[in-house]
Formats: sequence, C-alpha cells, structure tokens
Amino acid sequence: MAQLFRPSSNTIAKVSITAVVLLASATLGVAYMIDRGSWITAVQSAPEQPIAFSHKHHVKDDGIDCRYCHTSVETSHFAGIPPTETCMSCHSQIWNNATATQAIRDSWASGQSIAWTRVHNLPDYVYFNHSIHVNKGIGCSACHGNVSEMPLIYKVNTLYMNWCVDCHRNPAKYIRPRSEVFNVAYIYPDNQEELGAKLVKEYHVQSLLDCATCHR
Amino acid sequence: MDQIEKANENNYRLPSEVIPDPGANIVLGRGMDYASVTDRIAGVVYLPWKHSPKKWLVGAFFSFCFVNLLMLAVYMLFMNGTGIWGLNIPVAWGFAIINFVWWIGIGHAGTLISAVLFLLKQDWRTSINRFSEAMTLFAVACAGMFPILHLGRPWLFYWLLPYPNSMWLWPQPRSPLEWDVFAVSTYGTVSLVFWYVGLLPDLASLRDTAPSLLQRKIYGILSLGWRGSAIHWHRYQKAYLLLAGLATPLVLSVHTIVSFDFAVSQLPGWHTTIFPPYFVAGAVYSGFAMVLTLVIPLRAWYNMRDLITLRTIESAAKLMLGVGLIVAYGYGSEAFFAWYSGDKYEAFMYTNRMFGPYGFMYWLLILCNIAIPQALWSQKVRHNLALVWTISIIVNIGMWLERFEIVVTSLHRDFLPSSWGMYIPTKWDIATYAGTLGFFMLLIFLFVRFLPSISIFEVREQVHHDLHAAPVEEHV
Amino acid sequence: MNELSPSHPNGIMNEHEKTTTASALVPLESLLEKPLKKVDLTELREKLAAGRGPAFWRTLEEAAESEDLKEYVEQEFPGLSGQIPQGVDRRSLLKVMGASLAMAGAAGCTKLPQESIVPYVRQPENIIPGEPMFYATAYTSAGYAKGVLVESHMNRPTKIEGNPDHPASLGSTTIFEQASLLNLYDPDRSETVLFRGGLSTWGQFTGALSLEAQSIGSRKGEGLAILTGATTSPTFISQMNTLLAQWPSAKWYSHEPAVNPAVAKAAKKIAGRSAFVSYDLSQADVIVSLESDFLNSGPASLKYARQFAAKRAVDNGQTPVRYYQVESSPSVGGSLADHRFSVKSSAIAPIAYQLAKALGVAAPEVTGTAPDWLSKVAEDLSKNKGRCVVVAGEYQPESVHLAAYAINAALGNVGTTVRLLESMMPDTHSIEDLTADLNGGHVEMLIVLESNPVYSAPASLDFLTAMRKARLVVRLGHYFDETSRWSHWHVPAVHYLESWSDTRAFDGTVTIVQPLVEPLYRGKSAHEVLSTLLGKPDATPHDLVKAYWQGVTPNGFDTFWKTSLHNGVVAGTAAGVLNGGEVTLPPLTAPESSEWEVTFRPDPTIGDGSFANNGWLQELPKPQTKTAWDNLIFIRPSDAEKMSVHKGDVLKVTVKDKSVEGPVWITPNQAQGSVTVFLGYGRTASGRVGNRIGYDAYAIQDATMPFAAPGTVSKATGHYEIANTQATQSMEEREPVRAAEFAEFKEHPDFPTMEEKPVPKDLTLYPESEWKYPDHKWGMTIDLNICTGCSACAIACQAENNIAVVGKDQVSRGRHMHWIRIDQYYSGNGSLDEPDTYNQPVPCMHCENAPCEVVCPVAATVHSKEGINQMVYNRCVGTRYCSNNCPYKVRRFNFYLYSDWATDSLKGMRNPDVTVRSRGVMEKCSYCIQRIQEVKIKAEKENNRKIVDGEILTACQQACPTQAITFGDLNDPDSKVARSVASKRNYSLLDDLNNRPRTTYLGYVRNSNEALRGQRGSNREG
Amino acid sequence: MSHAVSTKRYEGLHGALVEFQTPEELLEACEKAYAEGYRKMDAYAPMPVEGLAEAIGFKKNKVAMCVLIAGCTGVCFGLGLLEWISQIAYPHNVGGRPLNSWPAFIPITFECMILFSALTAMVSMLAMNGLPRPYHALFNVPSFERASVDRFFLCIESEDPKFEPDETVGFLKALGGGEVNYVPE
Repeated sequence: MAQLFRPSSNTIAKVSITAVVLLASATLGVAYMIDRGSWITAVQSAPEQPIAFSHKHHVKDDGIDCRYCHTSVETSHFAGIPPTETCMSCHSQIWNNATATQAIRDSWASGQSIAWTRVHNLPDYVYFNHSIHVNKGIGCSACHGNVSEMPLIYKVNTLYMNWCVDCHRNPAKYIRPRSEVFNVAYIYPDNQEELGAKLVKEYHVQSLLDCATCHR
Repeated sequence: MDQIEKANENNYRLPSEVIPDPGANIVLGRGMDYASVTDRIAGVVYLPWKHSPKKWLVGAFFSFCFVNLLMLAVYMLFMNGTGIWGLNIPVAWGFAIINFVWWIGIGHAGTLISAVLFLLKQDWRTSINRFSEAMTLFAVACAGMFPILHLGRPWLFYWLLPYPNSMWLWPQPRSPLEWDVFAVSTYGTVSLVFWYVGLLPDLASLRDTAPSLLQRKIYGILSLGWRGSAIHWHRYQKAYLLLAGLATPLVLSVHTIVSFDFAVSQLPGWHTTIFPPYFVAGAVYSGFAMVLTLVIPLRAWYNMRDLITLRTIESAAKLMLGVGLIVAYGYGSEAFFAWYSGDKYEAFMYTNRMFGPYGFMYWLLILCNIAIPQALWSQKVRHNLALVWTISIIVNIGMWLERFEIVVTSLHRDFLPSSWGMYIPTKWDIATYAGTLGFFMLLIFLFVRFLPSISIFEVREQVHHDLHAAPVEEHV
Repeated sequence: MNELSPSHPNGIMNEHEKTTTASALVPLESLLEKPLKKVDLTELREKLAAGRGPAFWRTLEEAAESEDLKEYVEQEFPGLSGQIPQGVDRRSLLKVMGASLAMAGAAGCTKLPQESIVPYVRQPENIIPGEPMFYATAYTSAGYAKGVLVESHMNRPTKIEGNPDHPASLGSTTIFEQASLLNLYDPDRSETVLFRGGLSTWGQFTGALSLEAQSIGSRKGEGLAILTGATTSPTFISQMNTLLAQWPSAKWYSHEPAVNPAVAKAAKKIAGRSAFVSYDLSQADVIVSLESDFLNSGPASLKYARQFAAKRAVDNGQTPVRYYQVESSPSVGGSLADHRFSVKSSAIAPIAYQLAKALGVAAPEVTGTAPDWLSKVAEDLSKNKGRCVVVAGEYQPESVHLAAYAINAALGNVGTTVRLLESMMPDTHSIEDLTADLNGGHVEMLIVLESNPVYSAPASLDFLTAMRKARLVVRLGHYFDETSRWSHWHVPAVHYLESWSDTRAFDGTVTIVQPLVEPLYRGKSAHEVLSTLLGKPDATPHDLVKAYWQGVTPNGFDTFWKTSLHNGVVAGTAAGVLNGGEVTLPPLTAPESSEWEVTFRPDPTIGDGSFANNGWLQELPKPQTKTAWDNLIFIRPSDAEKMSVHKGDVLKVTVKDKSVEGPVWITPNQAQGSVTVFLGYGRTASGRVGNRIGYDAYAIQDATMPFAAPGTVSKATGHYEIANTQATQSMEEREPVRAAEFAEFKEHPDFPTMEEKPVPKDLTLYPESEWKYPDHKWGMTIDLNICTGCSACAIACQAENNIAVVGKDQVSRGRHMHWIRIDQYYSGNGSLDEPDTYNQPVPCMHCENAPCEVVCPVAATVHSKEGINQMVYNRCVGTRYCSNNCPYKVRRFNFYLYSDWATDSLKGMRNPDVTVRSRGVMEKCSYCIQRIQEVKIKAEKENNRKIVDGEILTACQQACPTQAITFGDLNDPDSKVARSVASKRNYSLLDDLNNRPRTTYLGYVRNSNEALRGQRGSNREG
Repeated sequence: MSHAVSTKRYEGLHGALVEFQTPEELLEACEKAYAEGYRKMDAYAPMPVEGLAEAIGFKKNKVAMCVLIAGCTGVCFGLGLLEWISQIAYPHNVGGRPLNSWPAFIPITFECMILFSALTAMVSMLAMNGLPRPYHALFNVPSFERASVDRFFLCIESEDPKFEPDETVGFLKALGGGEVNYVPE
C-alpha cells in the first residue's frame, strides 16, 4: 500500500507541533520559577547555627534593642556581629550553665570566635551601607522582617537587585519615622503614602538609581 | 509496493558517461522530462555509500577533522579567556569580528540569488538557488558563533537578549551590537524558513520515490504530507513570493547593520557613511565567489553539467564582476573622502592603511578584489571554469583581507599616538577560523548527501517552459 | 560559575610559559603559584602543622601559644591586642575573594554559597567594624623618613598616603611609599629564622647570639662588625652607642648602594660637622641644577616638588621660576626644565668651576672652554642674587657640591634659598673599610642588618669573598636573599608597618614608627637583634623605643607619646640651622679621557634593587622610557646611529676589566659619549618576581668611582624584547600636549584653544542634551605645566583600586592594566638628540557624551547623575566595543584572570571598597567612586551638609607631589577644580570629537631664557 | 476544502481520481469539470500550474493579508519594547543621549517586522493548507505517488452534491485522461 502513515498520524502531527511550543514555554517558565524560588533565594529557610540563638526570645521576650548587639549599624556599612563578650555580659550571670549557652562559654574560654552562618549575604560587588539607610528612616524590619517573631533567623526578602531597586525607586513606600527604625514589629500606617512623602522630604531621601550607588 | 521493490533493485548510481555541458545559452540540458529530472536530482540522495564519489568521502573527512580543531580552540578559549587570541588595547577586536563579518557576507549571496533573482525572474537561478540558500544557512551558523565566542564572559551571552531578570536590567538598544543580535537571529530564522518552504514539494517527491521505506517515512514526516494540490500551490506561491519580498530588504538591512558596528563608532576608518552600501556590495561579492567556489566542483563530481549549466555559472561570474566594481568604487570613495574631508585623523588612517605596517595586506587586497577579477571581462576566462574557480577563491581571500584592513588597521593607530599598538594573531585565532571553515564545509557535504541540492519542482517548471519553447517535432 | 574560580591562573599561565622564554617574563600572579624558596619544605610543613610555623590568618590568641608572643601581645599591644580576630579578618578577605562568587551571582540563576560570619571574641574599644582607620607613621629610605598615613581596614593596612603634617611629605608620596605596601604582603618574604639554611627559631638564635656576645664582651668587642643601611633612628643610634661604649673595639659600618657619600662629606667640609644642605625653592626665581633630580629623588624631593610647583604657577600672574638642568642622563624632574643641557657627568665639575669663576668665586683653573650657554646662565643668576639657587647633583663629586655652595654663598642665597641643616646621620665606616677589615682578618663576627652587600656592593670590592672570611655572619633581612644565602644565621626582618621604631626626616623631624599589624611572618627588628646582643633578648621594639623617648621627655610623657603618635611628628625635633664656613674649592683632577663614560643610576622604579620583588614597581612604566620589567642602557640617538644600534639591541658595557650586557634604549637628552646603566636588576635571590630579570649593573661598578666611570661600549650580539607601553613618543601633529613660551602666554593666555575652531554642538539628530547635572558635577583637571611624570599617581591608583599586575609578557602584548597612564611626548623642531619632554597623565575622561556608553549592548557602562562614567564590572560581558570606541584608549580589559585569587597574603592587601575584577570584564578609572560615595554618605548622615571642596581626594590627586591633579565639584564655582577649568590655559583632549570630557588639561608654559632661545638644548616649537 | 469533512454521502469513498500526462490536459479537464457543475474537487500537480486553482474555482488567498497584519504587529512590538526598555523599565543616561533615541531604535524595529512577517508567511500558508497532514485518502491510490513526480491528477470528491459514482467516473473517463480510480477513505 502506498499509505506511509496511519490516519491517526494527522492528529499526532498537529498535536506534537503544539506540544513542542507548549513544552518550550513550560521549560522557560519552570526555570524562571526555580530561579526565583526559595531554593535559590534561600528566602524563608533558616540555616543551622552553632548556637540556637532566638531573636524572638531576645527581642520580643527580653526586649533587647537591635543596637545592643549590632553596635555599628548606625555608624558603619557593617551592622556588626556581637563579640562573645556581649553574650557573656548577660550569660555570665544568667543561664550561665545551661547547655544552650555552652558554646558561648567555650568561645570565651578558648578565645575562639563563634562561627555563625550568614543569613543575609550580598554578592561582594554590592556595597550596601547600613548606617545611611538607618539614618534615613529605613527600619531594620523593612529588609530583615520582623525578627521578633523568628526563633531562628531567616531571610524574608530575596535581596535581589530588583527588590532593592523597587525601594530605591520609591522610598516613600517603605520609609518610617526615625524613632520607629528599630521597632521590628512596626506596621506601616494607612496614610503611608502621604507620611512617606513627608518623611522623604524631611530626611532629604534621594531616589538613588545610579549603578555606582551600590557597585564600585 | 512494487514501486519500492523496483527502487531497491535499481541501485542508484550517477550517469556513467560524462554528460557534456550544453553550453552557455541554455539553462537546462536537452532531453529532460519531469521524471528524469526527479531521478537525476533525487538520485544523488539515493546514491548508496559504495557509489558515492571518493572525493565526497575525503572532503567530508577532512572537514570533520577541522570541526574537531574548532572544538579544541573553543575549549581553550573558554578555559583561559580571550587572552589566548592576539587581542590587546588598542586592538580589542580581531579575527573573531573579521570572521563574523566575512561569514555573514558570504551568506548574503544565497538570499540574493533565491530572493532577488527570483523577484527579477532570472530563470538561470533555478539550478543553484536551493544550494545557495543552504550555503546561507551554514554561513550564518558559522558567523553566529563569533559574537558569542569573542565575549569576555561568553557564558553570559544571554544578557544581550531582552528577558525579565532579577536585576531589572535590559539590553542597551543604542548599541549596534544589540542591533546585530536582532539582525543576525532574524536573518538566520528567515533564511531557514525560506529554505524549508522551498524544500517542501521536493521532500514530497523524495517521499514518493525514495528506495527504502525508512527514507520514505523520514521524508514523509519532513514533507508534512504535501500532495501538490492546486490550491496549496496557489497559497504556496504567494507565501514564497512574500518571503522573497521580505528576504530582500532583510539581506540589505543585515549587512547594513553589521556595517553600523563600525560606522556608528568614532574611529577614523570606521566612522564612514559609505559603509552600508559598500558592505552590502562586499557581502554579495564574497557570496557569489563562494557559490562558484562550491558549485563548480560539485557539478563535476555529481555529473550535473546539464542541470547546472555554463549559462548559470557565467551569469554568476558576470554578477560577481559587476558587484566587484561597486566594491572598488567603495574603496575609491573611502580613499577620496579620507583626503577630501581634510580630517587629519582620517587622512593619517588611510595613509597608514596603505603604507603602514599592514600596508602589504592593503595592496594584496586591491590585487585580489579589484585587479584580478577584471579578467572576467573576457568571455574566454568566463568559459574557463578552472579560471573562474580560481578567481572566486581569490575574491574570497580578498574579501577576508578587506575585513582585516577595516578592523585592524583602523584600531591599531587611532587618535592618540601614545596608545598605538600592533595586532599579531595567535595560533588560536587561526585555529578558530580554520575550524569554522571545516564546520561550513561539513554541513555542505552533508546537505548534498541527504537533501536535493537543486530545487526539483522549479526545474520541472523549467522543463515545462522549455518544452513549450522548443519546436514541436523535437519532443515526443 | 567555576570559570571564575582561582584555579584559572594556572591554566592561563601554563599557556604563558609556553609562549614566553625566560621565566622572568611570567607574571607575578603565576609566579606565586610556584613553591617557596629552598628551605626544607617537609620540615616547614611539620612545623606549620605543629602550629609553630607562620600562620598568616591566625588570631592573636592562637599566636600567643608561643611564650614570647603572649608577652608581646599583652604588654606591648594594649591598643592592638585582640584586633585581628579570625573571622572579621577573614571576612574582610572574603569581601575581596567573594568577588568571584559575586560574579557568579551576577549570572542570575546561581545560588550564593553559604558563607560564615565570625565576630570578635573581645571587641577592641577603638574599632568600628567595617570602618577604616588611619594611623600616622613613617617610611624610611636611605635613612631619611617620609611621613605617611596608613589606611587600615580591620587591621589590614590597605593604602598609604602622605602625612600633610610631615615636612618631608606634605601629604604627597613618591612611588616608593605607595609600593612599600605590597612589600608588606609579599608572599616571598622570609618567614622563619634559618641556621645554615635549615629551619630554626628565634629562641635558638637569641641563645646562640647571647653566647657569642659573652665571648665578644670578653674581647671588648674585638672582631665584631655591624653593617647597617643608613639610619637616623634615635633609638637605634642610642642602642649602637651603648653597644660601642660597652665594646669600644666593635665597629659600625653602613652601606647605601644608591647614596653618594661625597654629598655628606662636602656638607661636613662646609659646616665643619655633619650637615645637610637643604633648599628653599619657594624663594627661588632661577634654579640651576648641576645634575640634581631634586624634584623626584632624595629625602626632600616632595617638599621641593611642592615649592617648585608653587613657583611655576602662571595663572596668578607671577613670573614663573626659570629652571636650568645640566645633566648627563635625562632625569625625571629634568623634563620640566626650561633649558636642559646634556653634558657628560664628569664634565659637570669643570662647568661648575667655570660658573663659579664667572660669578666671581675664586676657583682653580680648569682646562677646556666653557660651553656657550654658561655665560648666559651666569648672567641670569647674577641678575637674581638671593632669589636663585644652584643645586648640586646627588651623584656629583665633592668638588661640585663645594662649588655649588660657594656660588650660592657668593650670590647671597645662603639663608634665603639655601640652608645648612644640622644632620643627625651618625658617622660610620664605609663598606670599603669593612671589606678591608674582613680581608685583613679583623672581623670575626659580622652582623648585617637589612643591608644586602653581597648583591649591592660594587663588584670591585668582591665583597662576598671578603665576607666569607668572617667566622660567623648574622643577617637580618626581609628576604632570604643574596647576603642571607651566604650567612650562617638568617633572621626575617619586620616590615616598617609591623613593628615599633623611630626615624628622622631630612630636617631632623622625628616620627615614631608605629605598627599597624602583627608581624605577618614573625619578623624581628634591628632593635631586637641589637638588644639581644646587649643581653636583653626579650626586650621588644615597643619597650626600647618607648624607653628611649621616656628618657628624652621624662615629664608629661603620656601626652607627648599620644600626640606624637597621633600627629606622626614629634614636636620640636627639627634640626637647627648651621652657618657654613669659607669654602675653598680643591683643584680638579682632569678626568681620564675616554670615548665613553658610564654613569650608574638607581633604577627609576625599583631603586637600588631593594624593590626588585615588587610587582607594582616592576610593572610601572619607567618615566623616561615607558618600559617595564627591565633595566636598559641609555644612549644618545646620534651615538646609537654611529654605532648602528637600535632599541633592544644588546650592548656590552665595560668598566675597567668588568663588563655587562644589556638591552639598549635610544634616549633623547642623553649626553654625547655617555651611557647610563641602572642599578637594581639582575638579582638572583630577590624572590619570584625580581629574579633573573635585567642585567646587574653592580657587576661593573667600581668602588673608587661608583657613579660615573670611564669605560668602553660595544655592540654585542642578539636582540632583546622590551615591554614598552608607549610605542611612539612623537605627537604626530595631534598636539595632545599644548605648550607655549611664557611671553606668548602673556599675550594669549588661551594659547591651547586659540587655534581651535569652536565645535558645532548642534550637528545631531537629538535635541540638545536633556541631561543636566544639578547636585554634583565631578570633574578633574591636570596641570601639564607641573607634571614631572614621576608616576606616583599610577601606583597610588593601583593600590587604591586593586589593579592587577600582569607581567612582562602581557605588558609587551599591550595588556597592562593601569587606570592612569602617563604619556610622554618628545617634541622640538629637528633635534632628535635634545627635544623637549612633555608628560601627560591620561585617566578616564568621563566624557559627558561618552562614546563608550553608547556602544555597550548591556548597559554595563552608563552615566551617573553626577556625570561620572560608571563601569559596572558585574554587568560587563566583555564585548570590548567600549574600548574600541574610546578615543583616549583608557579602558583596560581582563583578557585573563589577572587578579590573584589564590594568594592569601595578597587578599589582605586589597581595598575592600573596590571590587576585584574577574576574567573577561572591562575596567577603567572611576574617579575613585568609592571615595566619593564614602564622603557623600558621611555628609548625608551629618544632616545632609554640603561637601567641602577638597574633602574628596582621588588617589592620584592625593599622591601627586606637585599637586598637578585637581578634582572636585564643577557646580561649586569656588572649588579649585572649577577655577582651574575657568583658567584660559584649560583645554580638553580631542575636543573636536565633541565628547565633552570632564577631565581637562592646563597647557604647558615654558619660561625659557630669551638669550638662549634656539640654542642647543633649548629648541622650541613656535 | 477537500478535508473539511462534512456530511458523508458515500461511506468509505473519498472520490474519483483521473490521471493525466501533462498540465495542459489537466487544466482543460478542470475547466470541463467546473463547467459540468462539479465544485468539490481538487487538482494535483508536481509543480505549480498557472490558472489551475482558478480553474477549479479557488478565489480568495488570505496569506498576504496575514503577513501584512504580522508585519504591523512586529513594528509595534519592536518599537514598543525599545521605548519601554529605555524610558520606563530602567532609564539610563547613556552617553548623554536622550532616553528616546528613536533613530537608534529603527534597526531593531525593522528586524522585528521582518521576523514576524516571515514566520507568519510560512505558518499561515501551512495552516490554511491544513498541513501537516501525513495521511490522506489520496495516498491510497498507488499511482498517486507520481503526483509529486510526473503525473497530473484531478479528483472529484464524494462530498460534491453532484457526485454520483458511476456518472462521475463516466464523466472523468470521457475527459480522455489516463486510468480513473475510486479513492477509498
């Protein structure tokens, strides 16, 4: 017989063509989602830490201010990680023989620093300066989320460029009174729009979108 | 059924006796009918390995070796960086860009022959358009490699494409390189479409005449079930005409844009308004040269002298001569304006091009692209295929030299004498270039082996046309 | 993105080694891959494993395991102790290292690897994590100090700047202060105490030395010889004095290969005691330099440069200083001379005498006629009595120095432009004496402190043979170098940023040298070696220095100490002014006539060889030649023609019976019949960078005539590839540099732009640019009139911006990476032999219509709203189109992975505020954007206050000795830069391209002498 | 069209097929058939034959219109993309050029136009021809293989209201072509 293909092949042919098109777009879509997904961005996932330090406990229950530990956040690009000394200032008195705080005492005794796992990490060609943001009314929680609800610390934002740029384009959306900067439970008021605009003017906040603002 | 068996018994082979060339005044040899045309052209594809010409095997093998060289060169490049090439500051572009422009240029003849000559109803194109379209595709494939290879960080090439990304950054559409991205990809796609649409009816012929069931199935799938319905033909021809109409401005735009890579810059020797036309002419020039370089041996190997006749080759040669003159005019005006502009940088650039460290290449270029091709004025030369072939090779070399002159001599001595330098290609520059030549040839060899290298249905039209042209008693 | 991983250099460099011949041509980065010097490596590994070996990244706590160090830390480093905790330190390294991961991040779908972050255990009081701190200290060369401020990130010195309060710095630096930073981190530095080449410890050494000390003591120091470099350290000198007092028959020798003892001798003759002749150019209207490169070399060069620049200013309407330079070989500063007369070095003494005579100074007869220009110069001098100065050359004999002083005295310059300062340089025996004593068998034990005589002593002394006659040789050295290899004991020396000491400037001003970092390789200082010898092996430099100064200022010591450390100068230590006595000029012995004279000079970039292992200086194009990685032999063009030699041909230079071969460089302004050879190269044990490159000029140096000797020159076989960064030094009618006579300038102050047709600004499809720069508008001007071409800016830039060293092979391929290059042009009608020299620093022009930006397909280089042409490395894909379209060719491309990601020590050195570039990206001058941003943030935090003019200094501007570079905000009409742009001399390079550069130039104004115009050495363009 | 399957009047019968040697004969036959009143029919040739489609009553060819529309879309897409990128998505000061550097946007806009049109030309042509269609009743006729080589066919389909097996075959035979076959489904 001269027929090379079965009648069904007509459908198969047309279907397969559409399939190829759909498949291609699907793959792209999936790739995109993986790229933005938490596996890559590490958002919402709290890594192992040498000590099960709870921000929730220390911030919410004990009401310790951010700056007690992150001393240089107002003065330096680097917020500062508390030296063992800082921990010892309390934990030499309280919980001073709890197993949870053993690692601190070891560090204090041996002089070996505690190696925390970085949670908020930027690529090294990005030059982020904590002090200027804090001074211009960008609160800790704007980027780090409400740490007073985090037993173990995790990222709530991707810290991707588009996320940074979003605020740099329109700071009014995220700015708050300087007095509220260290209030991690801060909730933006309903009149954020006008309040924001007002603060932006008051604090002389510029919308800096030049590459060199962050890349040097 | 019986058809298939018959096909299997009859082991295809090329006509044993050498078929003479019917001469320079007719497009198609005598005594052809619809069936024989199909047999002759499809026969090449059905040729069993044992009968395929030794030359093909040898050629394909060597091309394959060069492809491996290409892979080695690219490996070295990706492992170490563009430093393995002779590049430097000031000469930050070298072989990669030269080859890119050269290959793109070669591609152009294909589109030109199939599209422009189609619109101009040049019947002699019938026998070479399919082939030159394939050439276009493969040349563009080679060209397309270089813009990516020459990047400092090739793995980031996709940043040149506009896609939503986590940086909210987009390509910079003022850059001619960005224009290239669109021009070259469009050119590649459209050439492919044009080529495939042209192939469709022939694939159907192969489906119906191929000796083995497997071949029939494969060609069957590729031919999408084409069955030659009158209505289909009607739409087909409209689409083909439109494609031709689109490909023509496209081919002009592509090399115009390639020339913008240079013309848009400030560099003396690049910043020239003559570039677009002069680049297009150059492209066509090298394209025709390449067509001849390939077709002349091919018709001999596959004994197709009566399908690709001297008429075709001569016309191509004439066209080459004509375009060559436009190119010569380009050189002339370049030199003239360098002097007439009164711009000291321009003037210096051209003197340096002629008498500087790379001067010898300039004169070699004049020899290859202007002096020697003038021989084509003589019909004797045009009818001497050996000579035509040699000249076509020389023109190819000449056009490569032209790109070298434009890229390197302009860069190596620009505005401030303090930053002048020299460019000396390294072995890896050369390896990469040779590699793409091999890649190109390999694709050509595979093409002639597996697809009809002459458009069968158009030849049928030609046969039909001839039958009517010819006096009655001569046929039947 | 493993293609960015540090493993790459290997691959690349192997490729290089294939393509290059001598291993000397292999780049620094690759050399660093190779194993360490030939100590017993397995043994070293064991020690490292045992934690006793040098551990660069250790915490102090770890380090304190070793007893001596614990003590050291607890007592001597109250301020510093605990300041180098593992983590923070490593983090600041990661900032650099991470750039690779960074680049990876840029690629989009890549997961950032997990880093750890490690805090202090005890955070020091004075430190704000992440913020740099500045410490004042001093860099000493040939015994004289230049005060510096050192920027320190997390206790890593990352940048050296001049100390504005220091008399010998005034805030500027030379290339050497800048580059001394790299020496600190040099992975080739010696790391352990060695005894007979085997590993040993400081403890064992002190033990052995104390034993020796006893026997020496018993002989009142008989047979003890101590060789040092020149030093003015009060503490050290007092230590030596105690030692010499204790052991009268011990002897102190000193050796400075590139210092001419005649200078001090002459000064002593004049003053009757050791003195220093210093000049006050701020009062000089005419300067005659008898082969002195006072603008660029010597302990006071920075002060002179500053004063000279002020006198040469023309925009303020004053008549600029006139500067005559008489020299045998083109000096760096000489390029600014209004008249440059090239004569053989030995011919200068007679000229000096003739000049003296012409000015009525009693001088013995000299044979030969005075050159025709002499009378005119004399005339000019006598017209400016008391407002002129004759400067004697560093390498000229006593007679010239005496003559110069006599002339100055006769012209009444002493007291105005010339001052005799009391010198604190101690009297010591010379290297010749030492050789004699060694050969005489009078030396039993030789202690060599830092000096490297086996390499740098004149060959005629054959010092090595002599040294091997000593029973015991002890060496304190930074490297396991030529001398150490022949010593019994080798002790690693500390870098000046690692230990306590003190030192004096040329004018006697003292600076306390304070350390910024723990000794990276557990080095020891000369103070410690001496005190060990004196029976106090545990005394630390901090002890000794502090003790000495406590002795000097018993009361109010603490405040004294604090202020001295803070200011970097000790108040009231400047030397007193002396009165010179009557000078009688000795008769000249006529120089033995020979066709050729060979002059010896320290290499312009690596000095006497002590910097041979410094990649930055090796790669810095040398001011006169724009060549790197080699020393050359200078010859006058016409001489070269006579000998038919061309650039790079090998020349054989012979002095007495010794000869050396090296590549020739055809050098305009080199004197007829004179060749210059350069010291410092041809090292065999300097380290992996400096070994086996160039030729060793010491090998033909004769102790009796070390800096100019009659010799023979012949063409040898072979040609040599020289890495040259500027192929042609002719301007090709393009006038990148625009010059005029002062007279012309007065008529047409706008001479640079006078002939230029105004550029039509409206030849565009686009409307007039919609881009305005309201808040800031950064700009830079460079005053070509005072640029000596010293290249301090280039090195400063390299240090500030983490610019990679690429090695000779890459340089010769045209791939050097300097962000600011100093172009040098020769011009002057006709004369190939004696053209004028012009220097033109070329950084990025930051064009407002930047041609580079338009052609970038990924917007990796775009304009900031302050008008800076930003280069975003992490966005760059490396098409290199921007470079092609840059008419100034100021962009640099990472053709390979040039930055060293592998070597730990180098990571410590990097500026954490500047991204370290990876393979395949473009880079270029950023106007030091990191500095701009820091200041802007600071100002914003201080309630958005205005940024003060001069608050932001670019690295090049800060280093520039003559302050030729000005940077600032063009929107502020009173800013220095705005005024400089307003100057009529201001012009922009390639203005007709309408790129509208933000970096512009000020034209060159020459104040040449009417009477001499058109004469030899003074040809001018119209 | 032939494959637009509607009410089947003869199960298992696609139509009747007649074979010719030359295009001229086919063309003549088609005209006759059309004159005879047949409408649902198609002619098959190994190469385009002028006037054949018209002969069997084919009128409107929509390919050109599709391509025109696609071309315009291409222009809008291209220019729109560029203007959006450089004015809205991330405005940069690029070498002092205005955000709307329209002259620089022309090349890409043009290329987009070509790309869109060319793809549409192919796709619309295939789609309207109902391709791909690897199986077709006609292939059941062995001799139809030569339709892509050197034979010319006319097929009157069973769906044609005027189709009566014997009559139609008779009519076809009368056309004086080669053999006449039924075309089984």
